[in-house]
Amino acid sequence: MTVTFLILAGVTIVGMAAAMSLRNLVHCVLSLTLGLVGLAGLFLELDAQFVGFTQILVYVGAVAILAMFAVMMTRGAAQQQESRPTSVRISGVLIAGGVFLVLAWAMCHGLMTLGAPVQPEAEVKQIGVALMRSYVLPLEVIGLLLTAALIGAGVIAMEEKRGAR
Amino acid sequence: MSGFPWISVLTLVPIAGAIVVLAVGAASHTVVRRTALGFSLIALALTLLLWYGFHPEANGYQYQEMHPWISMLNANYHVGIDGLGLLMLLLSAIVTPIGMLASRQVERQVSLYFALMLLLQACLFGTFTALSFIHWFIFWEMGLIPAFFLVRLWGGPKSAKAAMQFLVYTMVGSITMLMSFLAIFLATRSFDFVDIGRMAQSGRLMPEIVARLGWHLLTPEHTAMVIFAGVFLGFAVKVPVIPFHTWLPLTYTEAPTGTTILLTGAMSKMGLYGFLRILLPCFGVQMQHVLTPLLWLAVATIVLSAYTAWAQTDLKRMFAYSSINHLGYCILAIFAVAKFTGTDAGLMSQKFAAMDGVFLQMFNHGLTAATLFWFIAMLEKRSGGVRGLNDFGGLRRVMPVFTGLMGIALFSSLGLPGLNGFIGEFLIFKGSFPLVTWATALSVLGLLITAIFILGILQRVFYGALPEVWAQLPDLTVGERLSLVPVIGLMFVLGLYPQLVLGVVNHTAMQMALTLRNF
Amino acid sequence: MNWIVRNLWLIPMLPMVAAGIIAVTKRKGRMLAASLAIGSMSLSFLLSVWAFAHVVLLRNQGQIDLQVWNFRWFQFGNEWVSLGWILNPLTAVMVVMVTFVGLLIFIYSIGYMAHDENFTRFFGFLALFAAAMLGLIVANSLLLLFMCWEIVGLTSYLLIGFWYSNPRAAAASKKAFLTTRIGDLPFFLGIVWLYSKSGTLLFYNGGTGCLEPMSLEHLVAQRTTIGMCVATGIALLIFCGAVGKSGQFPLHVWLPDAMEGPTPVSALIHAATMVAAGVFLVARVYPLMSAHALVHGAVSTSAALQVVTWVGSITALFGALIAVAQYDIKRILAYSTISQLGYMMMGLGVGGVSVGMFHLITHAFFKSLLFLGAGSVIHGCSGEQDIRRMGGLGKLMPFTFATYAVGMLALCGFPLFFSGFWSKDEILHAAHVWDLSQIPFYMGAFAALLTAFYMARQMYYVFAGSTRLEVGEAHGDGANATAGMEHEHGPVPHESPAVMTVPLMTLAGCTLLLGFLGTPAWPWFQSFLEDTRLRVDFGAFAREGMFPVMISSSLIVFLGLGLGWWFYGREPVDAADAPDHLGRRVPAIFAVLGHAFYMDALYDKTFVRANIAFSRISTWLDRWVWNGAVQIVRYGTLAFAHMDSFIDNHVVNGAFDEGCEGVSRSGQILAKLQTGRVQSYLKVIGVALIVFTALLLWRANA
Amino acid sequence: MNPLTGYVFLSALLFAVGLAGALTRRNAMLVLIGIELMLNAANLNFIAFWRYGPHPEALTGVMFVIFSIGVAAAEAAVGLSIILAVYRHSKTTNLDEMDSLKG
Repeated sequence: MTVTFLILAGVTIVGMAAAMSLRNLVHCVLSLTLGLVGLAGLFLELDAQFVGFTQILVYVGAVAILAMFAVMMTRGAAQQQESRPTSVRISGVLIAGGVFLVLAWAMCHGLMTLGAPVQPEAEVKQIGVALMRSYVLPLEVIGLLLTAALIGAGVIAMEEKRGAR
Repeated sequence: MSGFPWISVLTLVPIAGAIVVLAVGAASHTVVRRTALGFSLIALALTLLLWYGFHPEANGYQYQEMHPWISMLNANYHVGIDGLGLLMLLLSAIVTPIGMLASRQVERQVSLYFALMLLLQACLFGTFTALSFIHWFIFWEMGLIPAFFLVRLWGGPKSAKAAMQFLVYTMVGSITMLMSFLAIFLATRSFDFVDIGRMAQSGRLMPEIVARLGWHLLTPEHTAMVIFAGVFLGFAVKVPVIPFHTWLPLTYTEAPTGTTILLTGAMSKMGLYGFLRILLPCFGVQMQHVLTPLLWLAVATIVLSAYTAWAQTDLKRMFAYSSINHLGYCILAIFAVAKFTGTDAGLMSQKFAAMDGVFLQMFNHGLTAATLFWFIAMLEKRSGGVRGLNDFGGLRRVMPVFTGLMGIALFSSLGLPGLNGFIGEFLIFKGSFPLVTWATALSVLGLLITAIFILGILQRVFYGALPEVWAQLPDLTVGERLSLVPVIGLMFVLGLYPQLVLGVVNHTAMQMALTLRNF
Repeated sequence: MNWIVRNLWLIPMLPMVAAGIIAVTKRKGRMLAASLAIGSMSLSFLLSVWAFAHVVLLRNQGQIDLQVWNFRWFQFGNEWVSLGWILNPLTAVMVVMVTFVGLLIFIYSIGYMAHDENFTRFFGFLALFAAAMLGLIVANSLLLLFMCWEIVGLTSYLLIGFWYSNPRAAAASKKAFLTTRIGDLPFFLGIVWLYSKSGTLLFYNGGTGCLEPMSLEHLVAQRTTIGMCVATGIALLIFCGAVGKSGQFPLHVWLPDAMEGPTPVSALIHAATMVAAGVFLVARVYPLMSAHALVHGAVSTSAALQVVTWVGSITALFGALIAVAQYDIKRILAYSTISQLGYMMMGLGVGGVSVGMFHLITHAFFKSLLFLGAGSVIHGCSGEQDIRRMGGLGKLMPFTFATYAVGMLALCGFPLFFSGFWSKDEILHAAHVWDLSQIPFYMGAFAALLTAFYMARQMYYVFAGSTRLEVGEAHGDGANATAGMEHEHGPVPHESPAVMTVPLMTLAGCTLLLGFLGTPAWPWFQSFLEDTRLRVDFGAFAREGMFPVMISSSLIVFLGLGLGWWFYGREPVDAADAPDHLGRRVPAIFAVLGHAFYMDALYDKTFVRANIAFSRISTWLDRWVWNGAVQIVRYGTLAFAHMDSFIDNHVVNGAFDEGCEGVSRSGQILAKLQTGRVQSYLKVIGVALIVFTALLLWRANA
Repeated sequence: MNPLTGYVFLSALLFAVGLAGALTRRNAMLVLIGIELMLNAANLNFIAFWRYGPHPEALTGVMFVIFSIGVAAAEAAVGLSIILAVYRHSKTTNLDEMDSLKG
C-alpha cells in the first residue's frame, strides 16, 4: 500500500466522482480526463506500462476528445438539463452502493492471501509476440470491430437529410 | 373353399341394410319394417348358405380371409369361422328377425331404430367371425353403440339409467380386457387369437409376458393372473357371471323388447364366445389355478339367479334372471372343462360332452330366450305395456293358442325333454358331473328353481280366474302364428334331432377340448 | 329281428301322432279328437298284444326273450348317444296293461268329460300321456326313459291343471310337477353318474349295456368317497326319482292334491300308470338295484333294495293311516294308492321284480276300477266328492255299486277270488321270509288291516244308508266338469251312462280273473317275468309258511272289514255334518290323520318357506350386495369424479385463472416497469446483480 | 491489507461510481461516460489480478484489457454518434424523453 497508490487512487476517484456528479458537461468531461489519467497512472504503478500508455492514448487522447466534441455539438440540449427528482437519485445511489457493498464483500471473502508478488515482465515485445501469436484472431476481430464502429459511427452521425430519404 | 369373401359380404349386408333403411326413412313405417326385415332375412339366407357349405369334419377355420391391415401393430384383417362361429352366426341371424318382428310397438324414429338393429347385427357378425384381436375388439365395442342407443332412445322410463349402466359396466370390462391384451401384444407382438392360443398351449405365453413386461412387484404367476383377471372380467360382465351381472336386469327390463331379444339372444353369447375362443385356449392354466373360486361363481350364478328370478314380479325381469341362470350352466361346463389336462380318454369324453353341451345350450338359450321375450312383446302390445306377473290371470281362457305356444317356449326354457333345452343341459351335466362333481350336484338346484318360477308364471298368468280387464284380449293373429311356427318348430326339431346342430359343431368342440390337453 | 321288435316304437308313436293331430284340431272337433285318441290307443293295444304274444311264444319256445333294437341319436366327441327299445316280459306285461286300462279309461272319458268345453284338449293330453307312458315302458335307454318320464310329468301337470280356472287345480298341478321334479333331479344326477361310470345308458346292448353283468361288476367294484359302492349310490339316486313319481313317503304330498284333476286322469295317471312308473323304474333297473348282491353272490339284500323296502313299507303304513280319516272320496283313494305303491316297493325290495310287478298290475286294474267308480259316483252326484254328503247310492247306482264293491274287495285283499288278495299276499309272504327284519311284514300287515277298514268305512258312507246329498249344491272340484250335467240329469243321484259303466264292468271282470295268473299254485306271472319253470303245484301253499301267512292275512282282512262294520255299518251315518264315528272316539289321532300328519304344513313351514326365504335373500343379495358393491364402486368413481371436477374447477382451473390473472396483472406491473427508460432497466440489472451475488456468496458461506 | 485488496476495492468503488452516474444522470452523454467508467473499473481489476495473480507471465489480464480498451473505444465512438443522431432527431439528449421502448 504505497503512497503513490493512494495519491493515484485519490486522483482517480475524485476525477471520476466529479465527472459523474458535476452539472456542467464540459466540467464533467474534463474531470473524466483527470480520472482517466489517474487510472493510467495506476496501470503504470502496476507495471503494465503498455496498458497505461494505451489508456492515455485511447481514453485521454481519443475518447475524452470525442466526448468533448459531442458535448459541444449537443450544447443546445445541455441547457435543458435540470435536476432529477431526489427519489431517482437516491435509488440510483443506493443501488450503486449496494453493488459496491456486494462486490466488496465478495472481494473480502474471495481473495486468497497471495504469496510474494513476483515482478512480471510485461515488455511490449512480449505483448506484441503474444498478440501476433496466441491472440491473433481476437486482434483481427477487434480490428474488424473498430473498422465497423468507425464506419457505423460515421453513418449514424451523418446528416439526417441524407440518411432519411 | 372359394375365394369369395363370404364373411365380409355377410357382415356388410346388415350395414348396407342400415343405410338403405335410413335412406327410406321418410317412407311409411311398414315399408321401413319390411325393408329391415328383408335385409335380416337376406343375412339369414347367407348364413344358411355358409352352413350348407361348411365342412364339419375339417380342422381349423373355414371361409378365411386375411389381409394385412395395421402393419405397425402386426394386426390383420383376419376372419374365419369354425363350428362355434358358424353356430353363433346362425343364432344372430335367427334372433335378429325375431327382434324385428317383436318391435311392433316402436313408433318413433322407426327407420333409425331398425338401422341400429341392423348395425347391431353387423357387429355381432363381426365379433363372431373376427380372428384378430383388434378387429374383434372393434366390433365388440362397436356393438355397444347401437345397443346403447336402442336402450336409451326407445326404452322404458328408466332407460337413461339402464343404458348408462349397461354402457359403463360393459365398457369397464372391455377396458380391463383391452389392457390385458395390450400386455399380451407387447409380449408377443401378435393380436391373432390362433397364434396367442398356440403360444399359450405350448407354455410360452406367460413366460414371455413376464420376461418382456417384467412387473417386478409381481411374481410371474401373479402377473399372469392379473392379465387373466382383466380378460375374465371383460367376458364375465358380458355373459354375465354373478356378481358382475347387475347391469343386466335393469337393461333387459328397460330396453324395448325387440332389443332385449337381441341382447339376450345374441349379445350375451358374445361373452361366452369370448370364454370359449379366448379364455379357454389362452388362459387354461390360470383358470386351473383359481378353479375353485370360479366354480363357486358358476354355482352362485346358477343358483342365485334362479332364486332371484323366482322373487321377481316383472316378467321381463324374471326372464332376465333366467337368462343369467341358463348361461350359468355354460359357464359351469367351461370351468369344468378347464379342470383337467392330459389325454385320459375317459376325461376327454366328458369334456367333449360338456363342450358340445355348451354349444347347444348357447344356441338353445338364444332361441328360447328370444322367443320368450317375443311372447312378452306380443303380450305387452295387447295389454298396453302391462307385464307384471300379478297383473294377469286365466289368460288361457281368452288366448289359448298364445298360452299353448308360450307354454312350449316356457317348457323349453325349463329343460323339458323333447324340446331344445334338454339336450344341452343333459350334455353339460353329463360332462361336468364327473369332472366337478359337487359343483354340478349343487347346480341341479338351479333346475328345480327354474321349474318353480316357470310354473309360477304359468300358474299366475295363464291359470286361475280371468280378471274382467283382460276379458277381451285377442288371441294370436294368423300372421303371428305363422311367424312363430318356424321358431317353435325349430325347438321341437332340435329337441328331437340335436344331431342337426351337433353334427356341425361336434368337431369344433372336440378341437377346443383337445387344445386344452397340451397345457 | 322280429317285425314287432323293430317297430315297437309304433306303440308310443301312434298316440303321439294322435296327440299331434289333436293339438292342431279346433275346439269343435270333439268326435275327431276322441276317435283319434281311442283309435290310436286301440291300435297300440293290438300291437301290445302282438308283442306280448311274441314274448310268450318265445318263452314257450325256450328262446331268449330279451330283444332290443337300438339306434344312434346324436353324437358328442367320438361317441354316439344311442337310444332304443326293448321287448322283454316286463315290457310286454306293462304295455298290455297300460294300453288296455288306458283304452278303457279313454272310452270312459267320453262319458265323463262329455260336457266339458275343452273336451278336445283333454283327449290330446291323454293321448300325449299315453304316448309318453308307453315310450317310458319300451325304452331301452335310461335317457329315453327319463325323457318320457319328464313328458309324463308334463302331461300329469297339464291334466291335473286341466280345469285351469280353478286356482286349487292350478296350485295342485304345480305342486305335483315340482314335487316329482325334486325326485327327478337326483334321478337326473344318477343318470349322469351312471353314464360317466358305465359309458352307456342303454339297458341292454348285447353285453355292453349298463344293466348287463360286465357293467355291473365294474360299478360294484368302485367305491365312492364315503365308502358306498358306486352301484348303490347310483341306484339310490335313481330310486329318488321313483320316490317322487310314485308318491313314496317323503314326496307323497302331491298325489292327494293331484285329485283336483278330472277323475279319469286320476284313474289313469294317478292310480294305474304314471305313479306306477316309479315302481316300474325300480323293476327295470332291478339288476342295478340288486347289483351288490348279484355280483358278490351274497344272500343278503343289497343296500339299495333295503332302502326300497323300508321306504315302501313306511309309505304303505303311512298312506293307509291317513286314508282312514279322509272325507273326500278321491283323496281316500289317493292315500290308498300311496299305500299300495308302498306295498309294491316293499314287494320289489323283499321279493323281487315279479312280486312287486304282480301287485302293480292287479292294482292298476282294481284301483282304476275304484277311481272310475268314484268318478261315476261323483258324476252321479253332480260333482259332490265329500263322502259325508253321499249315502244310499247302492240302490240308485247298482252297476257302479257292484263294480265298486269288486274293486274294494280286491283292494282289501279279500281271499281267494280277488286279485288283490293274491298279489298282496305274495308281498306279505315275501316280507315274512325276508331275512333282515320282520318289521316290514308287520307294517304291511297292519296296513292291510287299515286298508280293509277304511274301504269298509268308505263303502258304508257312500253306498249304505240314506242319501244325504244336498240337492242343487255342487261342491268340490268336479264342479267345473259337471257344471253342465245338471241340466240333463237333474240333481238326483243317478246311474252313469253305458259308456262309463261298461269300462267299469270290464275292469271288474279283469280284477276278478287276474289274480289267478299269479297264485302260488300256478305262478304263471312270476315265472313269465323271472323266467322260471312253470308248473301247477298246490304244494306251494305249504312251503315256507305260505299257508299261515294266507290265513293270517285273510283274518286281518276280515278283522278290518269287521271293524269297519262295527264303526260305520252298525248304525248308519245319518247326517252330513255328523261327526265321524271313529273321530268321536279318538279325536286327537283322527285330527292328526285327517291332516295327513301335517306333512303339507310341515313342508310349507320348512322347505317352501326356506326356499322363499332364500329367494328373498338372493334378491336382497342382488339388490344390496352385488348391486351395492357396484354402487359403491360407482359412488366411489363419482366421488372421485366430483373431487376431480372440484380440483379442476377450483384448483387447476383456479390456478390457471389465477395464473392468467397473475400474468396479466404482473404484465401490467411489468408494463409499468417497462418504462422504456434505459436507466430503470439498468437499475433492475443492478438490483439483480446485488441479489444474485449476495445469494451466491451466502450460499458459498453456508 | 495487501496491495491487491486496495486495487480491488478501488475498482469496486470506481464501478459503483460509474454505476451511480449511469443510474442517476439524465444526460445520455454522462450515462455513456458512466459506462466507460465501469469498463475502466473492470480493466483495473484485470490488471491488478494479472499483477498479483499466480501466473503473471501468461499476460492474460493485459491482453484482456487491451482488447477491452479497443472495444470501449469502438463503443464510445458508436455511442456518441448515436447520441448525436438522436439529438439531431429530437433536439434532446435527455434520457427521460427517449422512452420509445416503453411497453
